[in-house]
Amino acid sequence: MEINYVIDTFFSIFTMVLIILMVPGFAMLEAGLVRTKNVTSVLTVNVMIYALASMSFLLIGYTYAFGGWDHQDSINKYAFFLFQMAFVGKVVNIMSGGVSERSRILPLALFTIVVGAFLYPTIVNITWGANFLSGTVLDISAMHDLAGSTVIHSTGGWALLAAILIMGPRRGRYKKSGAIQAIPASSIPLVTLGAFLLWIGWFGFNGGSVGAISSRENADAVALTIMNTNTAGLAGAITGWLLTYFRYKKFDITMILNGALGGLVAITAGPDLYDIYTPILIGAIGGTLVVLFVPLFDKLRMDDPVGALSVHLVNGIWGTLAVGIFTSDVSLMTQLKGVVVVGAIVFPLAYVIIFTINKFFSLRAADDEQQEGIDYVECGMEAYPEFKRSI
Amino acid sequence: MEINYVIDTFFSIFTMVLIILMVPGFAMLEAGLVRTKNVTSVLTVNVMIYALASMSFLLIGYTYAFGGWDHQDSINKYAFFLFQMAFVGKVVNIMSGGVSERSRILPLALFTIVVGAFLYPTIVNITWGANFLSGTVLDISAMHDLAGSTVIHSTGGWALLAAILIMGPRRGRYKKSGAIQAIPASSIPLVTLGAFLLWIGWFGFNGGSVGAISSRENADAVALTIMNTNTAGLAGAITGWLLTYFRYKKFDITMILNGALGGLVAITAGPDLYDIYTPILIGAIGGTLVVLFVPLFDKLRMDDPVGALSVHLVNGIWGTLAVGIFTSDVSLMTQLKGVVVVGAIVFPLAYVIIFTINKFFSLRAADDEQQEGIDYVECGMEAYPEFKRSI
Amino acid sequence: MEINYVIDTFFSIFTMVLIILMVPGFAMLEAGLVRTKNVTSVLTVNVMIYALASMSFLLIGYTYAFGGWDHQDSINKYAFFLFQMAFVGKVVNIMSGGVSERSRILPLALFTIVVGAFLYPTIVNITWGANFLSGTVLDISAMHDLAGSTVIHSTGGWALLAAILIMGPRRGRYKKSGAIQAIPASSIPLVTLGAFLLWIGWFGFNGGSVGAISSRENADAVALTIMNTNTAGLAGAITGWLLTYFRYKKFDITMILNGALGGLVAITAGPDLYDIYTPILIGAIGGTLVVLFVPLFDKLRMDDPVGALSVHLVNGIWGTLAVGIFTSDVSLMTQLKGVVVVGAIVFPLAYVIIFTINKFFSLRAADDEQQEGIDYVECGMEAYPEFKRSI
Amino acid sequence: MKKIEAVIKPFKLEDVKEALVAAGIEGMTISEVKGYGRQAGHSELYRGAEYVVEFLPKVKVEVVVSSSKYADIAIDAIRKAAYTGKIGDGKIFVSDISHTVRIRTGEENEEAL
Amino acid sequence: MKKIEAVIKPFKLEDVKEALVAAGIEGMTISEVKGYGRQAGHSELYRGAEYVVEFLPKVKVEVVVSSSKYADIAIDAIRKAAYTGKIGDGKIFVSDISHTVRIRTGEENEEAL
Amino acid sequence: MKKIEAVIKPFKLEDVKEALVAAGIEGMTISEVKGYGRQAGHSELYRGAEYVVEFLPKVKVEVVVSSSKYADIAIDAIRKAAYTGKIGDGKIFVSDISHTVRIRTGEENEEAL
Ligand SMILES: Nc1ncnc2c1ncn2[C@@H]1O[C@H](COP(=O)(O)OP(=O)(O)O)[C@@H](O)[C@H]1O
Ligand SMILES: Nc1ncnc2c1ncn2[C@@H]1O[C@H](COP(=O)(O)OP(=O)(O)O)[C@@H](O)[C@H]1O
Ligand SMILES: Nc1ncnc2c1ncn2[C@@H]1O[C@H](COP(=O)(O)OP(=O)(O)O)[C@@H](O)[C@H]1O
Repeated sequence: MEINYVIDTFFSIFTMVLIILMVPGFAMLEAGLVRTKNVTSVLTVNVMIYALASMSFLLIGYTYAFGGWDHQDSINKYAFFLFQMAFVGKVVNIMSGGVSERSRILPLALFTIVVGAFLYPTIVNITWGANFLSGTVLDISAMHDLAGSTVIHSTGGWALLAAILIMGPRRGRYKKSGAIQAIPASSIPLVTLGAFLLWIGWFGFNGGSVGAISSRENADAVALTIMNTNTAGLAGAITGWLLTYFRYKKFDITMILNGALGGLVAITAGPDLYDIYTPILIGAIGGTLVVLFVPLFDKLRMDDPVGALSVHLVNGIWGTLAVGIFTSDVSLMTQLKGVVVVGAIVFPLAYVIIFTINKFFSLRAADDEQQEGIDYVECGMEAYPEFKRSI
Repeated sequence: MEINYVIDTFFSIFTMVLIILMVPGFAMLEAGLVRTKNVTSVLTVNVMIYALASMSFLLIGYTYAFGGWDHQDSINKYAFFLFQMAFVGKVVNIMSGGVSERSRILPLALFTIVVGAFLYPTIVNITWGANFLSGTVLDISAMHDLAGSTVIHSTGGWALLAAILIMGPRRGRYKKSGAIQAIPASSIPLVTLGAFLLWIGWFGFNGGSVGAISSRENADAVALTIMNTNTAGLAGAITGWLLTYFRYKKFDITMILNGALGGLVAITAGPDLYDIYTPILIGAIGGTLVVLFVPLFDKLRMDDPVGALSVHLVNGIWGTLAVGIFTSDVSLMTQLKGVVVVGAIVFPLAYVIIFTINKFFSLRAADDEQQEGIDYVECGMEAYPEFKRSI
Repeated sequence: MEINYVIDTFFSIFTMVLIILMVPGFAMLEAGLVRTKNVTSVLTVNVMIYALASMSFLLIGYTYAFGGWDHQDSINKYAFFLFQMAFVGKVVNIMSGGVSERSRILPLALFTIVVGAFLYPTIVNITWGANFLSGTVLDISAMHDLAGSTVIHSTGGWALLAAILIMGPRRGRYKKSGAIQAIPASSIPLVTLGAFLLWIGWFGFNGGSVGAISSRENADAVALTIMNTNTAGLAGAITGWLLTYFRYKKFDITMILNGALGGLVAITAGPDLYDIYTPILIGAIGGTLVVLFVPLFDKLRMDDPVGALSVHLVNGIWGTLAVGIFTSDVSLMTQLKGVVVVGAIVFPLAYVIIFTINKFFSLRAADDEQQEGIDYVECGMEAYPEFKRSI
Repeated sequence: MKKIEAVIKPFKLEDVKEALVAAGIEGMTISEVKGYGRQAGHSELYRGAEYVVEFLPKVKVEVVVSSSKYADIAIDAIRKAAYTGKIGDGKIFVSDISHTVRIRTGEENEEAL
Repeated sequence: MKKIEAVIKPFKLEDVKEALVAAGIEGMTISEVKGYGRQAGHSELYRGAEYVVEFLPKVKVEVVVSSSKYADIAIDAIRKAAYTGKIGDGKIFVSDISHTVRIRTGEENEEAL
Repeated sequence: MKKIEAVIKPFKLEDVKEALVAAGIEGMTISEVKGYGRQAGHSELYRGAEYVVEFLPKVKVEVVVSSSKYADIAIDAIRKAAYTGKIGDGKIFVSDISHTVRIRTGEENEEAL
């Protein structure tokens, strides 16, 4: 009916706008987490990702993923596109955030184009889209992944894993003595602002992924989805807080916020399927995983300034499996298969792409460039050139 | 009808999202208003409040306030919950903001849980909810308080009043000589950003409190409500500006923004009832009250770093009474009774709770801890650890 | 039908809220672009503009522009007002941003009132409103300007041009030697945050200007409009990036963001009329114009700290003409006539008004006041009074 | 003339300033510095791990006075005002100034102070 | 060798630098400081109340020169460039440097400047 | 007693601190400064135009030691640790300190260090 078309198109636009709030969200989060000397370049990368990933998806990736522009007619096709487009940059954001402070911008731009035109659309194709694997043994379209615990978060996470393995840690992060050099965030207010913008964007991310709101069932599914999304974030924050607090008797806001984000990633696969209490457990485990994996990756000398591996890869996997564990309709094996197939496609592809880019365009900034700061070397612009009122 | 259910559920989600923007709003406002050495702890408190207050409300407070999950069926029950949940943290935010720079985090967390599970739900119960006072002489359900001038703002304000009386001022704020030490805001951009996020959130706060938009009358009520909400904010800002300007021949943005917030609180009880010009008067008086009460509380040695008493308590009362003054359907006595009953319940309860918490967990940070800064003592994390590009 | 009234009112409120996000958007963008010593005053001006422009429009300008409150009945009249009101401050923002760091606040406040009550309503009157020129040779109501490339952006731009001619450059910007002194932005994170808030606000700006969403055609028009708006922004950002990069081999985020804003202004006249690829061209030209005109205005010694002339005036004109060039239904002459008539009205009027204000209230801050910083002189308040944790 | 440089705990600045003014010192220049010394750096927390910050925030107060007598007065005032008794209270260093000029008037040496 | 420390008004930094360069001084080090002196602190506004900021922003310029002759030249250049005639223009302090090293080359004393 | 002031490249701070500690120096005070010298300022980009930043970020390390012997040790440690061989490595300036006080204990001179 026309009215459903209208309301669902409106709803799609509304949720798209919320997701776009994640663009400044990621930008502020990452700008806050890096050192002052890398803030401008991190912001530049974030702007560039939005521009290039979206444009590549518009020109190439979208039709590849969905097989054309006219594959549905319940809402306006451009509203549908916009909602899908809002996701694509996130995949690159996850990867770029985790290699902050040591990556050069142009090679990142090349990678962004490849992800927007090809890598991410491939995964969308076989999960939510046209599905060229349909009928083959690799068909994973039965996996329940409402808003992308696997399709988006693990995909970004696998790409990041490949990038970290190729690029190595930031200069000076792991000392010869074996000691780990803490590199504290330059601005906690920006980190907090960014995390909340992401949290709010998540309401659109997951709520909009229900796809429609114009029937009573849809409206119920949307409300339940947003409810559960929020609850998992709350639980992740509380777990991140308690675990750090009991260990150090101090409050570590970076772990509280990362715990919340971990919970949000974990719920993303199936917020529409749980009752309202299960997300507390899923989010709490999500927060716990973040607290455990952040130091673990450090022990493995895998340097991830923003904790993206723990938040997105680990919890993307956990969240997808959780659907198999906590719901009766979806089997754990189906979910596991989805996780594995996506990983088996993304990780090697990303590895080859990043390796090649790094070879020819040197993604990793040299040690002395890192020492000077990427801002100076790549942007010639300081984030805060003056500080007292008067010079 | 199904379509009304759908539209009203959608509308409720939309307004809920706007209110959640107030979470970063309060966080940025308060982080900007305190000194650099307390910024991380203020942000941590804001994150913690959202997590704990919401979780307590979900697990305990909500059913206590409304008598169960199924007390209405015009919109989805989780959408209804989410909208209500979005309010609860605000009550604690009002209190925590006013005792910034001298409070320890764990005791604040305990207080947050009590407010989310018990104190705020009690007030909601007797006003918008199940109403256990129904039929008694204390029944105040006739009070018109659309979006919580009393239920939220005064409630938070009374709790703050109790906290300030118990905790005393920040170290060094009132000198033995009688002089008052100004303690300027560390970041005016964050203050401004926070205030505007609050302002925008208010559209959802008040607009959503109409409860429905799916009929012509509802749509009209929502539009009028948002119109009047905005107008009162404008008038409060202008009054805050003019009054400070005429006195000092300078522009004091902190008073302009506090004036706007005062106007917004003042309109919150009855934006749906006024014509479009009355809010100018109500907001202007709201702004004036802020300009008068901020120094007055200082004279009384009641130290309130963010002006929350003037903005929320004084204007919460004023706004509630204004409905009785400016509308013919609602009597001033009914409104006054509501104000008094809520105050008579919240203030003593909050006093006892905070007193007990302070006794056993020492809510007030010791003088030397305040000197070091709460960030160092409680979080071990500086908000801006470096400042020039290079160290 | 009632349901259309409801949905369109809801939609209008939704888009209005997005536009209000541009208030903190402009505030953060401009606060980030000026030097630390002028940040507080720039923020004060932004708050004041929202308050005064909106209030003037409410009390005087709106009825002048539209001939009364009851000129339409497809949506609630206050929702209609709010959407229109959300625009008015933007016109002044454009002008005030371009004269930052050298203007005094009170004269700006006077100008704001004149714009909100009279200047902007005049332009709305003859384009979207009551049209007192109807039937005369100057009638430009045939111009297609969906969301204000001319009505808002050029109008603000013409006013800025007048202001810059009258006030001259910032002290020390153009040296006697002929050299141009770069005056770098004080905070790149604020610039980025502000630009993204503007971008997101633009979805409401343009999408809401379609005026309705409740029929299939309207929903399609809205989705296409937002799609094209975003695409032009993407293209502008990419062009801004490439052109600067090829010249300097560095990434200049200020030009990337200004390019995006240029693209967004350029698309604003006709996003509902193009196919989905034309906006790439329009936005790319928009970004190019920004890259060309920013240094050009500097050569002409027209000092514009935020690049508003290039973004708003040049691209406002370009965008309006583009509708004539790229669509067959709208003639280039009609568009050109619109551009010329609006310029011919706004520029002289603004010139006279600003000249008079400058004469009697001295809009331009004296050189030594600029040296001290407007914050100290006008606000007596530093934006960041302390910087390290401890003083 | 003598220059007294005192590195003190930041929150003692106000007290030190008042003590100097009470002792008749009419001018001083301060700057924010970081100090390394016996006062062990404190441990901070970041992303679930502790680390030690070795350079602690301090304030340096510089006062130029006309004579050894005034130097002793200033040293005494600073010592009393900056004292907490805990490690890290800071140090006072004294050196010679051979020449002083007040920019505004061109006055030199004692008269410039 | 002589060290000249000048505490000046921040917005005079550019002029002072140019004057020093014009006088043949090839290097200097600057820092942001706050000053207390006869120039009364200015009153600021915060939340509807005025208060006095006693420490005013200043810039300290440090120049090491090889001889008294150069010191006089530098003092003269700074004095002229930093002068506005209003209270708070600042002070110049001169002291002795016994030894100088250029880290890059190991050159010492006069040659290191 | 001797005061050693070294203006170094900021990213060399960690190395210099470790070298000083290894040489037995137990205390130091650092501050953020900007330097002007032979190292040409670098060109930055802003709104589509290049410009030159003349003052480059540096760190000043101040160490007071009890004797010339220790001064030589400190100078040597700093020189080695701060050396990159590129222009702008910085300078070391040495001057005399006539008197030192530890605020906490009142100890003076050598004992205060
Ligand atoms: N040899 C030194 N040279 C320069 N500054 C020093 C020296 N020793 C200590 N300081 C400064 O004095 C501060 C306090 O010294 P510290 O050894 O921590 O404690 P105490 O003052 O109690 O002896 C240090 O943080 C540092 O700034
Ligand atoms: N005795 C002093 N020791 C160190 N610095 C001083 C002293 N007196 C003044 N200053 C510095 O010089 C600045 C200017 O001094 P002030 O007395 O205000 O004005 P004037 O330079 O016109 O005499 C002060 O802000 C302070 O930084
Ligand atoms: N005459 C001087 N007085 C004070 N500081 C100086 C002087 N000359 C140089 N400096 C400081 O030393 C730094 C390095 O000097 P520079 O001439 O650039 O290179 P180099 O150390 O290789 O000679 C400068 O940035 C400045 O901070």
